[in-house]
This record gives sequence, structure tokens and C-alpha cells, in this order.
Amino acid sequence: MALLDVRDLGVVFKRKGTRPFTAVDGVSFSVEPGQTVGLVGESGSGKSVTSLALMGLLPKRGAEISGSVTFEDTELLTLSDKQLRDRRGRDLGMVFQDPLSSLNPVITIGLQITEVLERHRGMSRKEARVEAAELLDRVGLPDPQRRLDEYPHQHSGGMRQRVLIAIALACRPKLLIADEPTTALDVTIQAQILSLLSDLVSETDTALIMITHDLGIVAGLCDNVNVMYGGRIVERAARHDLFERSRHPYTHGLLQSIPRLNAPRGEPLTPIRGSVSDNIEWEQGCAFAPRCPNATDVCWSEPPELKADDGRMLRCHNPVALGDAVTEGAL
Amino acid sequence: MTDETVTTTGAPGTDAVDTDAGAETVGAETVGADVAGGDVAGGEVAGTSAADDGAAGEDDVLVTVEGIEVHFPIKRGIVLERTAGYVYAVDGIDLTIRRGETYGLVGESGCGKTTLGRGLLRLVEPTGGRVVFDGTDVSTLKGEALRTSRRRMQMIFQDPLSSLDPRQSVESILVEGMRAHGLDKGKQSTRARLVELLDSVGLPESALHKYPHEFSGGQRQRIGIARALAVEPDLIVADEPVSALDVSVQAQVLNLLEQLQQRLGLTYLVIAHDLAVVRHISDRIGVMYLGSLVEEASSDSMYAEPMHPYTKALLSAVPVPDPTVEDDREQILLTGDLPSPAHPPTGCRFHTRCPWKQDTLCDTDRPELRDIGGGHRVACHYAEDIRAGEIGRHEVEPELVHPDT
Amino acid sequence: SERGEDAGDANTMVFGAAGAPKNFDPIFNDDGESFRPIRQMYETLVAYKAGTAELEPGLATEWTPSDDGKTWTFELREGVKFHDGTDFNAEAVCFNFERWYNMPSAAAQSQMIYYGDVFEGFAENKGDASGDPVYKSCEAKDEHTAVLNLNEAKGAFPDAFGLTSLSMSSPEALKEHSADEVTQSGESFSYPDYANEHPTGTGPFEFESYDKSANTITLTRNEDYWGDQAELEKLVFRVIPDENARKQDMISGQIDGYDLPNPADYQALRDSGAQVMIRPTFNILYLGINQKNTPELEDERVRKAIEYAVNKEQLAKNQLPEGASARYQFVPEETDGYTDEVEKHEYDVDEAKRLLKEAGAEDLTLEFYVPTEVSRPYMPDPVDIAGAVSDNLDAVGIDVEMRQRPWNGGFKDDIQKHGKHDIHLLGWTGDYGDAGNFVGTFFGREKAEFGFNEPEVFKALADADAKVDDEEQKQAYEEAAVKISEYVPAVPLTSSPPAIVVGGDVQGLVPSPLTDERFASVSKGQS
Amino acid sequence: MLRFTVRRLLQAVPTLFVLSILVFAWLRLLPGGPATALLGDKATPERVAAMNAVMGLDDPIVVQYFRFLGRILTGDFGNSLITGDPVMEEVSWAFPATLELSVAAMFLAVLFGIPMGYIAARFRGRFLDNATVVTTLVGVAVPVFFLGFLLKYVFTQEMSLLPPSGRQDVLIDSTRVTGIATLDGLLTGEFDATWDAMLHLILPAVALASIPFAVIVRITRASVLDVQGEDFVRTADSKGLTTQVVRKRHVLRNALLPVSTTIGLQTGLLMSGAVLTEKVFAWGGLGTLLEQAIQQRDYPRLQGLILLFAVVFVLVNLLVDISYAIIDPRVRVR
Amino acid sequence: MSILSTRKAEKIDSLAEGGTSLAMDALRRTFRSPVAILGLVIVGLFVILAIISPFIAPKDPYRPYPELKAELTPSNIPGPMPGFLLGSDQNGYDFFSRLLVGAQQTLFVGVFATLIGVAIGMIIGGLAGAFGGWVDSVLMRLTDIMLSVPSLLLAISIAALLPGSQWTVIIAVAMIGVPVFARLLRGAMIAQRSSDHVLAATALGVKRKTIVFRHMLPNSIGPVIVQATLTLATAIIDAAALSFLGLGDSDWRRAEWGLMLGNAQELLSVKPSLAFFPAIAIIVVALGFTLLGESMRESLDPKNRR
Ligand SMILES: Nc1ncnc2c1ncn2[C@@H]1O[C@H](COP(=O)(O)OP(=O)(O)OP(=O)(O)O)[C@@H](O)[C@H]1O
Ligand SMILES: Nc1ncnc2c1ncn2[C@@H]1O[C@H](COP(=O)(O)OP(=O)(O)OP(=O)(O)O)[C@@H](O)[C@H]1O
Ligand SMILES: [Mg+2]
Ligand SMILES: [Mg+2]
Repeated sequence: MALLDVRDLGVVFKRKGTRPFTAVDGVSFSVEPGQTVGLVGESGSGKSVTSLALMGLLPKRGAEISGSVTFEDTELLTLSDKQLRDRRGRDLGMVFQDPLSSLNPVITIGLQITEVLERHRGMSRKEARVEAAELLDRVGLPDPQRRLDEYPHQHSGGMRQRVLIAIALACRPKLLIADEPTTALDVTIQAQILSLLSDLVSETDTALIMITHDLGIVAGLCDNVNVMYGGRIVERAARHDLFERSRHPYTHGLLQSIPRLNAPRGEPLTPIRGSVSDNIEWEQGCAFAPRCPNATDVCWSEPPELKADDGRMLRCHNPVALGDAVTEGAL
Repeated sequence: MTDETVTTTGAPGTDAVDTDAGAETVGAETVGADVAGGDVAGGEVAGTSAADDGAAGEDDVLVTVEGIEVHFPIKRGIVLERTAGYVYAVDGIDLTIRRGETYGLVGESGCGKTTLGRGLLRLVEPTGGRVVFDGTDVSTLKGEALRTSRRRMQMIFQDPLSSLDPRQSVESILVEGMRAHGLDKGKQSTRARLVELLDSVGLPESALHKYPHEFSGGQRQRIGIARALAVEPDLIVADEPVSALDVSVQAQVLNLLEQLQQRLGLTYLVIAHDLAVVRHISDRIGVMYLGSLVEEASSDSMYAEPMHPYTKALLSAVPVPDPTVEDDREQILLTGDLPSPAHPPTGCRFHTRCPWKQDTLCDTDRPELRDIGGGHRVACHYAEDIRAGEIGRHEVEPELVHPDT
Repeated sequence: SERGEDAGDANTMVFGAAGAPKNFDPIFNDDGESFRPIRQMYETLVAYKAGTAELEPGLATEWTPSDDGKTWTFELREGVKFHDGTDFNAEAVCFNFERWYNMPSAAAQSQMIYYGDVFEGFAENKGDASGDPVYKSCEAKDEHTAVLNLNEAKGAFPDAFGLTSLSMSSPEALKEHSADEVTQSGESFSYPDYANEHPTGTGPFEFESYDKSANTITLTRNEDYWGDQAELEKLVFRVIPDENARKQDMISGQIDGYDLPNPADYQALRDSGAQVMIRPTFNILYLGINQKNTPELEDERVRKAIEYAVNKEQLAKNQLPEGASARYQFVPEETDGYTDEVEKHEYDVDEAKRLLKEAGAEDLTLEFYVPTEVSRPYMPDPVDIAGAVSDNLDAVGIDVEMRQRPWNGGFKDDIQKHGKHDIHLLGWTGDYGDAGNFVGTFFGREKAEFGFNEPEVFKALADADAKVDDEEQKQAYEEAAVKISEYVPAVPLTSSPPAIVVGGDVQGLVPSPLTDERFASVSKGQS
Repeated sequence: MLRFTVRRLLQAVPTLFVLSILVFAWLRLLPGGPATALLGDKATPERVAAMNAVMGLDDPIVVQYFRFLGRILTGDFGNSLITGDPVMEEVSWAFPATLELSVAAMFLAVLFGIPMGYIAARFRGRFLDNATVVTTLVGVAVPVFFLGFLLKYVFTQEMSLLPPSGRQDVLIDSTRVTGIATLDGLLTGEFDATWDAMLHLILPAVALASIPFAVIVRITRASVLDVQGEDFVRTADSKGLTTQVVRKRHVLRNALLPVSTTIGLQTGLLMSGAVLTEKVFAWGGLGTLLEQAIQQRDYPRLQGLILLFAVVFVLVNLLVDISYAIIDPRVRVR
Repeated sequence: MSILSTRKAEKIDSLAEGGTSLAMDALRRTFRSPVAILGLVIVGLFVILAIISPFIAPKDPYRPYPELKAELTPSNIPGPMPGFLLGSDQNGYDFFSRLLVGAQQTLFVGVFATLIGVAIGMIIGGLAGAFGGWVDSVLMRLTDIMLSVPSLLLAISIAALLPGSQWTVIIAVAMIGVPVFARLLRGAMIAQRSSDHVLAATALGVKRKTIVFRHMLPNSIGPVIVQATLTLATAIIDAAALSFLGLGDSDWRRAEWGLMLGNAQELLSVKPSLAFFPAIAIIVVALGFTLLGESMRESLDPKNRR
């Protein structure tokens, strides 16, 4: 039984005076206990919105959520706000992208950790402080006792991200959602954080949803990868499958266009032409069609379905043939 | 495809494997192996590249930087501002860029890459050192002479939107530089030049009358590039030219830069924090740490055999979109953060985080950047010992860095 | 605290004042806001009959001049005590006269405006004072007879003996509280304790306190008063500088009365049940003419033209309180010296234009100085009045440039000391019932305000003033009035009755033409 | 914290110093110089000369300035031309009145402004929000003195609910302790006096509060909206904290930071408003002193008052900065 | 490929349409909001009225009329009568005409006070922003001090120095705005100075003057314009306050709302409309400018882009 089962999740933003905007559309995936699931895609592809929808953190007004999110037999989307708050932070933890702004600047780090412990684990202030210091120690913050009384601005980005991770893991959640936890950090710090995350997750058997645009991170961390484009999942596969034999022209294109440390030098990259703003709407066809080297008329008129294909899920009329490289110049 | 690359690892890599195998960690070994894979390809390109490691290019130096320093004063004060200290953003860097080559500069955020780039163009005033551009000492130029000298050195910025004046149409953005240097002679010729420029960066003529906000990120970066090209420069300093772009677009711009270099014989100083990007386009790479260069080598050599502990760590930290590589990768994890450039550590700037730190020299003497063979320069007292495997890695107690300024 | 009796209390009256008093020593004051509380605490030798400018006995029961008018003998009232318990007697009277005459400092002398006016000089003139003293000596003939010797006779006497400034103070208190120590720093004056905290007179009310933070002056009933005791136990003056605030406080019952309500508010006040009491008229508003700066104004025809141009009737009606009337001479109707014989230049635009043309002054441009930040009984709103006059002058082709100056911030000085103006708006409220107090003050000698030197006019007035006989004096002033009306040194405009307003339950207040209201007779009914 | 306070205090010194120079220069800028200003236009050349000698105006300007500085540092602003009292003494009588009025107004503005701003933000875009925004805009557009008139008209003339002017009923026999009428009553146990003083205080305080109130509402609203969208609020929500905790500890605390600065800046407006309000309500504070000084060109008093107002304003902003540093740890280090 | 090609064509067409600058864009965004439209309508009507009022005023606003004076006494100011829509003012002038013409004078005071404030402020701020260094320090200290005197006090202390005239009011009120504009412009300029596009221009070798005038200034002007709109509102109110304190214009005849309101204080019980109409006019106009300014500010705020 999956820990988390997302079925047909859709998020539509409606604001007066603007056209409704579908940010997430029919997203389905599931997460098993202890599993690490990746959600990759370029900026604006709907990764964050998906994660916020799972956590029930989207604004109450203006965002319409459809589909279902089952977490341990509980339907999260229909929970009342109060019930949801009981579970958030306890069963579901989340780490956000920007460690600089994700901590409250005017209260101490200690309080920001203990308040979760008090809330969900019923600890007293005192107990919570002891536990908080321990948590900080676990995420590798030197001299944790002193940190408790310090403020976020006294710490560097990497340290703050550790604090955030400590907070998210304070109640040993069953599921941790990490939304680009390292994007704002330097490579060396990123490596620290990623290794910390994967250690913590494997120690506690927590399931992890890793959201990132960096295919490299996914490649090293995730069991299963979902590639998103324009609010929909366009391809899902186990990571080896995905990286070694990507079928969707988008995934394929991405992989081709990233310069690699281990690739032969001097070989020109193969970019995807156009940019995300060239999308068409999914209702009209395949959102990727305007940029797709394989696009045919059907792509412009008929939205492709997400179908099982060779042990993976794929949303494409003209997938890349195995072993076939997509070749087309830029723009 | 990565599989194949790895399996066709050629002979030149063995050196690296050997050296690293001597080291205590297996991690370095693996990295070495991968690097070796890349090296083959590198070798292929090397023939076509202007910047072979050989001494042939030495006399064709375009820019020489000697001991450049940029120290930003930290102003404090009650009545009148006084200088309470300095941010040692760039602290004594020597470097040469040869005509037609691409010099890559990497380093963590805040280590002074941007400042070095700007100091080189005198967009910030260096507090020390010299920059010699094509024989002229730029650091002594003043006023009009400085202004006219700018024609030959241009810059591309990280954020394509904020580097374009939102109130100017593309046309006036492009014409401005030409006008400043008397390059716009007559309506017709200017127009033709504009169209040519746009064409060379892959934009339609219709773009001329539009404003920056009407373009996508990649297109804006193209405008930025066209602006730099408009004055027919020799050197272009590209400060993180692709880090604000989507991954899928980033490749377009990188390709464009390469094409332009080939067509126009440009010289680039490319600044980036993404090692893969730097490696992809650079002939030579300099690694910066806290305001100084810690290592400099040809792109391939750097990748094949990083000498400085910091470079090693940096290279090992880069995630590669290849599960196979990732699965066997052993990382050199650095502890702690980059120290504040206002209070750089004594001696070797890296000693506070260095897993190879020794009890002598490291915290007292600042290592010089020295050539340890084949144009590979490194600023580490123990570079040879580390290479030879005589010094082992050890744990480092993280030191907490309080961010200031 | 004992919650004080509120304004509805029958034994206390709260009266709204427009400004803070300077101090409480009568001799150093010259303004109404200071005089109002002083009048309740002090008395003069001669008093004015309530509601008139006629004389009646005050602290003196009788006053008799010698034939040459140079000696005045006062029979003093017996059994009068000062508030400090000392006796009022001839010694005390002479002490007061001697004190004034011998006032030691320039600062003090400069503040004795009325004394200077009446007695002209000091034993030793200091500072600005320059005249020859009229006062010679004072002897206490017996306990209750004081004899005042003068160097010359003055027509102003005996009326001037009733001036509030010349009130009798307790010699003991004066000595004790070093009353004469007036000092000046810059242009500001500091007054001694006597003037600030220990005013000691003989009047029906005694000084209790002046609370500068609450801006209230509290007087209490003098239980040992020689005459009819005051009805009120307590009399409070509360300073409310803002006109509107005074009105609203009145309407809402916070105060029991205030002085000089804005004519515009009469109706509203009456509607609220208050009594708007119109005083008998005893003032004059005039359009001053300065002959110094503009040669055309030396021409009688031009001055006459100006008078013809002004529609005084309309002005009285439009801009002045009810009961105001147009004036063609400076002496009020009720006062000896008023005559119908004067040349009347009634509103006549054509005549004005004709005269101007004749005088060749068709392109006349005049600087018209107008006071601001002030409201006087004869001109509630100077700017509006000046506006109407300007409109009139415009209509006959005189170009008027209005210059507004704050009353205390330069107007009086510009006019009376520097004569910067061509024409100006000003007026006069009589101090006592004597024609000389009006015309003499204005035209008796050369002044910066009018800038002319016309010996004929000066002489006529001097002669009139010197007459000791009442009937002769009257005649002489009438003749002078005719001369003045022909010469037109200034244009009399209107007289307006100032009003005082009290609550509907207030009885016994008699409005005085001299604004000399005494609150001793006032009582408050239960309402 | 102490260091911050001291540093901030020291920072105020040069401002006040230069201000004193300006005020000094200001009197010297008057046509004819200070002697003429003091003597009025009537000054004859001889009198001006005498005055100049008395005031030491013949000395070098620097000497004069330092003498002036010396005097004002000892609290000697000269004597008022109107009353002849030392300006400082006048101020000491009038200051409590203005303080009482301003504090009351600020109290009202904060007491109602912050909750209203918060509510408007919570109901962003709905009727309540729009109504609040428009109300506050109108509030800013109504001249303070006109609002005073209106209030007086309605509540005293038409409804006879409240006293129209003054600070206290004249006949209330109250003891002056601090000069702040509402407080004095409490201190001495004369509760009727306090009650009476409060009734007098209501209308002027409301009139004076109108603009700071409007501004506080708007700032609070904007600030709450800003903070609501901050990442750390999302973090707090993701921790499953109760709504109350999120709102109180995370949203409001941060949202109040800009509000507190505004409160400091508003004291300037408040003092300006006080001049007008005091006139309308015959309040008898510094504003009244100032108004008289303007009308009667009482330059020593004007000079003293302007300096005093500036000092108060600078001090209030100092206090705000310090309190800011107390709530916001980020400021302290700088 | 038919669909593909038409789509592409459409796409390019839509791109080619462009040519709208950011300012236009902000303006467009501004006028999507009803609040802004209301503000614009009020301001527009006011400006139009200010321009045409001397021509449409039924009577001469600067002359008394015998018909009005006939019934005029201090406690009775004639109300509406044939030919005089709102009756008389306290001087027997046609109140309605004065009210109309008042728009012009009020706009005059507001506009000039604002313009002078903007001009001086921009010179100070521009110098500080363009030069930086000690010029900046000195100038900013100066504005600090101006800001440390409460605004009305500042106006009062200036007005007290000058003889009472319309320009006194204008200058005094203008001074209130000076430090605000100076700081605003300086802040924006300094932000601009370190911005990438200015850096880019420097790198291109564009002359310093050109950079200041073509890049820094134009890009800094937005907040100044917004503030100027808001200042216009407060300038009108502050001018009225000066009149109320008796520091205003000494031309008794001038029909200016602030002055009219100040002069009508004592007449509230006789003819309240003399105070109410100017007051309401001031309030409405100030509200108009405020609405306009606020909505402009909101749409210029980068947070609200898109
Ligand atoms: N509150 C919102 N209201 C309206 N649109 C929104 C809202 N939040 C997100 N969107 C839109 O939804 C789309 C998906 O956003 P999302 O934040 O999920 O992207 P993302 O994949 O996380 O990108 P990034 O890598 O930049 O974080 C975007 O186009 C964004 O503009
Ligand atoms: N104008 C300035 N004044 C003071 N300090 C500065 C200034 N510009 C840069 N610095 C400081 O100098 C150091 C180096 O900055 P720089 O921008 O060159 O780093 P960088 O390597 O380009 O970093 P990033 O990758 O974040 O762009 C940083 O600590 C920065 O805070
Ligand atoms: Mg995201
Ligand atoms: Mg940089």
C-alpha cells in the first residue's frame, strides 16, 4: 500500500480579471514508505504548486484543487483546516527552496523548532529545547545549544537550510517534501545538504519527494522520477531507465542540452528550441509541440495521454525511438 | 551514451587514476576515472582550439592581470563615515588571457568572481594591481581615454532583464554603444549593422522596436550579447551568462557564445559557478576561493587532475545527470561555509575547511600560485604531497560563519 | 477633589476671555483683556455711572477743581479697606500718585501708556517718555482729603480720573511686592510679583489665582467690601483665544459670557438662549490718510474724493454689527463737541470722480494698510471692511494695493511710528466722555499716522482742550469739528456698538459704552 | 543593545546640532536681522544698534552662534514677546497638554488602526477591505481642522454630548501634578477630574488621530499582506501550527515592524496636526503657543518652539528605532 | 504542418505588435482599476474646471454685486437668488463664481508648490544620487534635518520669514516636499547607479552625462511622479492649513479654496456653505489626487506586475 497516492491532481488559479490558469493538471503518482520520488521540470512547470497542494498550503481563495491525495488511507484534500494542521509537521514535513526567507527573522531558531515539538509531540518548553538541540546536532550544526538562542540572520544559507531540515524532521514525519532544497546554495554546500538529507531519510525510513530542476540531483538520489512540463507529468520512470533511455522528447532534449562535467569537451550542446513561454495549452494538443523536434499535426491538435510504455509512463504521440538521438539545431 | 564514454576511457586517463589511487580515498579515484573519459574528447577538441596548453599561445596574450586587488571599504560611522575594515573581495590575482581563448572562472558565491571581472574592466576601481590589455596598461587610463578603451572590452551580465534599461527599445540599446564610440555613421549603415547584429544572435529584425520586457529570458540574453557585440570588442567578460536561464535555454546561449567566438575570434572571460558550464566552454579554468585564485589549468587538465583540495571538493560535489556515475561517486564533503571575505582566514584561505590541512604553513603562510608542470598552476603548499598520496584526508570540525555585510 | 460647582452654579460665573492678561497692575496695562479682571479688583477715585460715560463718585465722594483747573481736591470715602486689610486714605492716594510720577525705570515708564497720555511726563523721563509732567504734587490734607496739584489745567479732567489705569493700589502691597521692578529684556517685559500674583485693590473681588496651565484667572468675593457685596462668590475668567471656541463654549454652557462676540454669531447665540447685550456706541472707525508719502493726498480735494467714494451706510450695514451707523465726524453723538454743522461728504461716486479729475489724481495708486489677527469693537473683521472700502475706491478709479500686517506684528508700528502707508484702517474707543479723547488724540499734533502739519487744526484743538469751562469747551470742540470736516485729515467711517454676551440666566450686567462692566452687580438665576 | 542605543543617540546629536545652526540662521535671515525682529519694524537705527550691542550681535557670527548654543543648551530660549515669560517656562506649562493630546491621538490611532488594517488584509479584496481603504483615503484628504469643526458641530452643537473646547471644566478643582489632566486626576484620586478631562479629550484626540489612523491602517494592511505571502509564514503553516500561533507569532509580529516605524514618522504629522487641532479646540498646548507666536510674530518663542518640536521629533524617532531594534534582531547587529 | 505554420505566424505577429514601454504598461495596469479611474475622473474634471472656470463663471468673482450687498449683513449672508446660484459670500461677491474660479487658484497653488518641491528636491536628490560621496552625505544630512522638523512647522517657519503672499504659501508648502523628493530620487538613482543596465552602459563607454540623463534619471522618475501626485493632494491641504493659521495669502480677494475656507471659519453659524463648499471641494480634489497616486504607486510596484 502506498504511503501517498496522488490521483489526477489539478490546480487552477482563478483571479478576477485574469483568465483561469491551470498550473497543475491531472498529476498522478504515488510514494512508498522509504522511497525517494523525484519531481523534475523547468521553472514554472508546476512542481511547487503540486507540493503545496499536497500539503494543503495553497491559498484558500483563488486556487481550485481537484483530484485526490490519499495519505495512509486519509484523503488529504477534504480534510478540514484543523485536521490538516494536525498532520502537517507531524506526518508530513516540508523543506522549502529559499532558506533565507523561510525562517522567521524575528524569533529565535530555538523557538522555531520547539514550537513544532510542543505542538505535535506535546513536549514542554524545556523538553523541547533539549530535543531541539539534539536535532540541530543531528543536522550537523556545531554548538547547537548556543544556536537555539540565535536568530536566522546570524547564520549562513547552508546552516539555515539545516535548521529547516531539522524543523521538518522534528516529528519524524512519514513523508518529507523537499522543494528545491539546494537551489539557493553553492555546490559544496549543496552536496552537504543532499547527503544529509539522504542519510536522514534512510535512517528514519522517511519517504521523500524531491523536487528539483537539476537532473543531476535526481540522478543521484531518486528511485523514481517524474518529469513535469506545463503542469503535467510527461514521463515517469525509474531513474536508470529515465536517464539511460529517455523517451519523451522533452526529457531527451533536457538531457542533451545540459553540459556535463564528464562529457567530451568541445561538442556543441543540443538545446531544445524556443522557451517555456512558447507553450500551447494542453487542451489544444501537446504543450511541448511548439518546441518539439518530433511534433506532427496530431501533436498540435490532440492532447496526448499519459500511457504506460515499456515499464514507464509516457505522455507523447511521437516518443523518441530507443537509441535514436534527436537532432536539430537551436531555434 | 555516458556508458560508452566511460568504457572508452583512453590511456591519458591512467595517469590520473594512478595518482589518485595512491590517495586514501576511493572517491578521488572514481572522479579521476570519469575525468579521464572526458579527457579523450578534450584531446580531440584541443587540436581545433586556439588555446592548446603549449607555449605557442603565450606571446599572443590579450589581457594580463597582475596582482589585482579590490577591497571594498566597510563604512561605519556616527558623524562622519569612516572605514571600519575591508571586504577583501579580490585579493591579489595574477592571470593572463590569451587572444581567442575562453578563460573560465569558477568559485562559490561571494568568492569575488564578479568583482574580478568588473575590476578587470574597471567597472569597479581596483585598489591595487595592474591590468594590461593588448599592450596598454588599462589601470592608468583616465576619463576619455578610459571611456574609449572600453570599446574593446565588453560585458555580458547574469540577469538579462535587469541589465537592459527597461525604458529603451532594443534599437536604442544597441545603438547607444555604437554612438558612444562613433560607430554609427549614417542611418542606413547603422540600420544594416543592427540587423546584422540581431541576426548574429538569432533575433528577428522586428525585435528592434520592442522593449526588453517583451522578450523571454533567452532572447533577452541574446540582446545583451548583441549589445556587447555592437562595439566590436575583442574581449567579452561574461558574468554568469546562463545561470538565470532555464536549463533548456541555457544550451542555446552557450552554443551561441561558441559560434560567435568562432566567427568573430572573440576572447572570453566566462564567470560561472556551474562547473559543468565552465568546463564546457572554457579552454582554461581558474578556480577562485575567497578572493584569490587557488588553481589554474587547462580545462581538461583541471578536470582530469584537480590539484588543489578545494578544486577536488568542488569537482566531486557537482551532481551529474547520470545515475551510474552518481551511484559510485564518492564525494569529498567540505564542512562549514565560505568564511567571510571581510575576515579571511590567515595563511591559506582554505585551511579552515581543508581536509588535507597540515599543521605547518597552512594557517600561517599564504601559498603562491605556482606552476607544477604543464601550465597547471596551483596555490597549495602541499599540492605535490597530496598528489603523491603522502598526505591523507582527515575530518574537519566545521566552523560556523556568521554572515556579515 | 471637591467637584467644583459647574458653570450652572449660581455663585460662580465663568467669563470667556479672548486673550491672557498682561498682568494685574492697573498702571502697566492698556488693553481690555487685562482691564477686565482689574476692574473687578480695583477702583478709581472717580467712577463712570453704569451704562454711561457719565461720572459718579468712586473712591472719592467729591472732587473739586480750583478755578485755574490746576488743583483738584478729593473728598475720600470712609471705611474703605484694601484687600490686604490696610486702610484706604489720603496717604494711600498720594502714595499712588507719587509712585506713578516717580516711576524709576524706562521699562516701567514705557508700559504706563494711559498715565503718559494724561500726565504727559515723569519726575525723570526715561526711555521714550519725553513730555513735561502735568503732575506736580499731592498732599494728604487730612485722613480723607487728598489734594492734587498740577502744572497745567487739562480738559481731560475730571473724567480721566476714572481711567482704570489710575486705579488705587495698596501702598503696603506695592512696597511688599516690589511693584516697580519692571525689567525689559529684548522687547519683552517682566513684571514684579505685585503685578503677577498680588494685585491688591479695594474692589468687590479679590485676586485668588492665575493658573497659566489651565489659563484661568480666579477672583473671589471681597467679603469686606465697603459697598454692596458682590452677588457672585467666585468670578472666573477663562482664556479661550479662538473666537469659534468661545462661541461654542458659550452655546454649550461651558462659560457664562464673553466679550465682543462676532456679529455673525449674534443670531446663533440668541437662538441658544444667550443674551447678546449691545453696548451704547462709543467708538469710531476711520480710514486714515497719510499725506506724507503721496503728494496727491496733500490735496484736500483728493481726500474729500476719498470720503465721497466710500459708501459708509452700505459698509455699516454689510460689515458691521447691528446698530452700527455711518459717521461724518469723529466725536460721538453723546459727547459734547458733536455738531450737525460739519461738512458732510455723503456717498457720491460722481462727485468723487469729479474731484479726483479736478485734482489731476485720476491714476491714484494707494497702499492700504490693514491690520490682521485682530478684532476690535469698531472693526470686527478689518480685512472684510477694508475689502469693501477698496471696492468703493476702485469704483472711482483709485487703485488700491492692500497691505495686510498683523496687528501686533507690525501694523501699529508701521502706521503710527513709521507712517509707511498711504491710507489705513483704524479706530478708537473712547476712554471717557471727552471730545478731546477722540479728536485731540488724532489731530492735536503732527503724527506719523497722518503725516500733516496744519497749525490751524492743531491750534483749534489745543484751545478747546485748555478751556476749563464746560460750555466754552463744548463750543470750541464744535468749531474744531467743523474745521476738521473741511480739512479731511482722515475719513470717519462708522461707529458700531460692541456687544457682550451672557447666558440667559445672568442678571444685572450693565453694558457700558466704555466696556467698563462691573460684575459685582451680576447674579445668576437658577436655570 | 546598549551599544546600539548609545550609537543611535549619538547619531541624533549631529542632526540636532545642524538644526540648531539652521534655527540660529533662521532668525538672522529675517529681514533686518534679529534685532529688528525683536524690536519690530519700529526699530530706529539707534535702537537697533543698542540692541545689537546688548545681544552681542556685533561679535563674530561664530561667537554668536556658540553663545546661542550655550543658552539653548541650558534651556534658555529667551523670553516670549507676548507674555514676557521665559519661553522655556511657557513650554513647561503647555507641553503636558500637547503631550496628552498627542499620546491620546496616537493611542486611538494605534488601538483602532492596527486591528482595522489587519482585518482589511484578512479580507483582502472583499467589501470590508475596499471600504476600509476608501475610508482611510478619505480620512487623509480631510483637513484636520475641518474635521475638528465637523466633530464639534455634530457632538457639541447638535448633540450636546461632549464639551467643545478646553482641557477641563474650569470649575473642577483639580490638583496639578504632571500637568496631564487625565493622569493628574488618577494620581490624586480626583476621579471626577479625570473623567471630565477625558470627555474634553475625546474630540480633539479623534480629530488629531484621523491621519495617523488612516496611515496606520494602510501600512498595517500592506504589511500584513506582504508578510502573509512570505516564505516563513508558509513554513509555519507547513509545521502544522495552529492558525492563532501562525497569525500572532509569525504574521503579526513581522507585520508590525514597518508599522512601528510609521508610528515614529507619524509623530511629525501629529505635531503638525496638533497645532491645528489645538486651535480648533482651544486646547492650550504648544500648538496654541505656536499659533499666537505666529500671529504676533513672537520670534523668540517661535524659535524655541521649532527647536523643541524638532528635538521631540528626533527623540521619538530615536525611541522608535530602539524599540525596532528590540523587536527586530536584524537591526541590532548593524 | 498547416496548423503549425499558422500558429507560428500568429505567434510572431503577436510579438511584432509590441513596442509598448514599461511606463505605458504600468499606466495600462493603473487604469484597469476602478479606483484609479475614479481618481482620474476627479482630477480630470478638476483640471478642466480650473482651466475653463474663468470663462464659464457666470459672474465676476472679484467684484461685489449691489444685489448681493443689498441684503448683506454680518449675520445674514444672502443665499441663492436669481443670477447668483449660491448667493453671496461675506463680501457681497458671487459665491458660486468664486467657487468655480477657486479651482484655478487652488490648482495653481497645488501645482506650483508641488513643482517647486519636485524641482528643488530633484536637484538635491539628483546631485546626491549622481555624484555620491561627500556631496551625497552633505545633501542627505540636510534633508534629514528638513525631515526632522514636522512638515507644517517647516512650512510655518518659512512662511513666518516671508511677507504674506500667495508665493509665500507656495514656497512654504513646496519646502515640505523638498526632502521627500530629494530622498526619493536619490534612493532610486543610487539603486539605478549600481544596477546592471547602468553598469552595462558604463561598460559600453557611454558618457557619464548620458548615463545620468538617459538611464538613471528616467528610470528613477516613476516614484517621483507618484509622489508628486500624492503631494499635490497634501499641498492643497497644507496650503489650506496655512490659511487657517493666518499665514496664508494676504490677497483677500483671491478666490482660492483654502483661503475661502480659512476666511469662512467665523461664518459657520451664518452661512455654513461658505466653509462647506470649499472644504468639500478640497477634500474631493485631494481624494482624487490621492486615489490616482495610490493606484499608480500600486501598479508601479514590481510586486504587482503582470
Ligand atoms: N498563487 C498563484 N497564483 C497564480 N499563479 C500561480 C500561483 N502560484 C504559482 N502559479 C503559477 O503556476 C505555475 C507553476 O508554478 P510552480 O511554482 O509550481 O513552478 P515550479 O515548477 O515550482 O517552478 P520553479 O522552478 O520556478 O520553482 C507558474 O506559472 C506560476 O506562475
Ligand atoms: N560594491 C560592493 N561593496 C562592498 N562589498 C562588495 C561589493 N560588491 C561585492 N562585494 C562583496 O565582495 C565579495 C565578492 O563579491 P562578488 O560579487 O565578486 O562575488 P561572486 O563570486 O561574483 O559571487 P556570486 O556567485 O554570488 O555572484 C562578496 O562578499 C560581496 O559581498
Ligand atoms: Mg518552485
Ligand atoms: Mg557574481
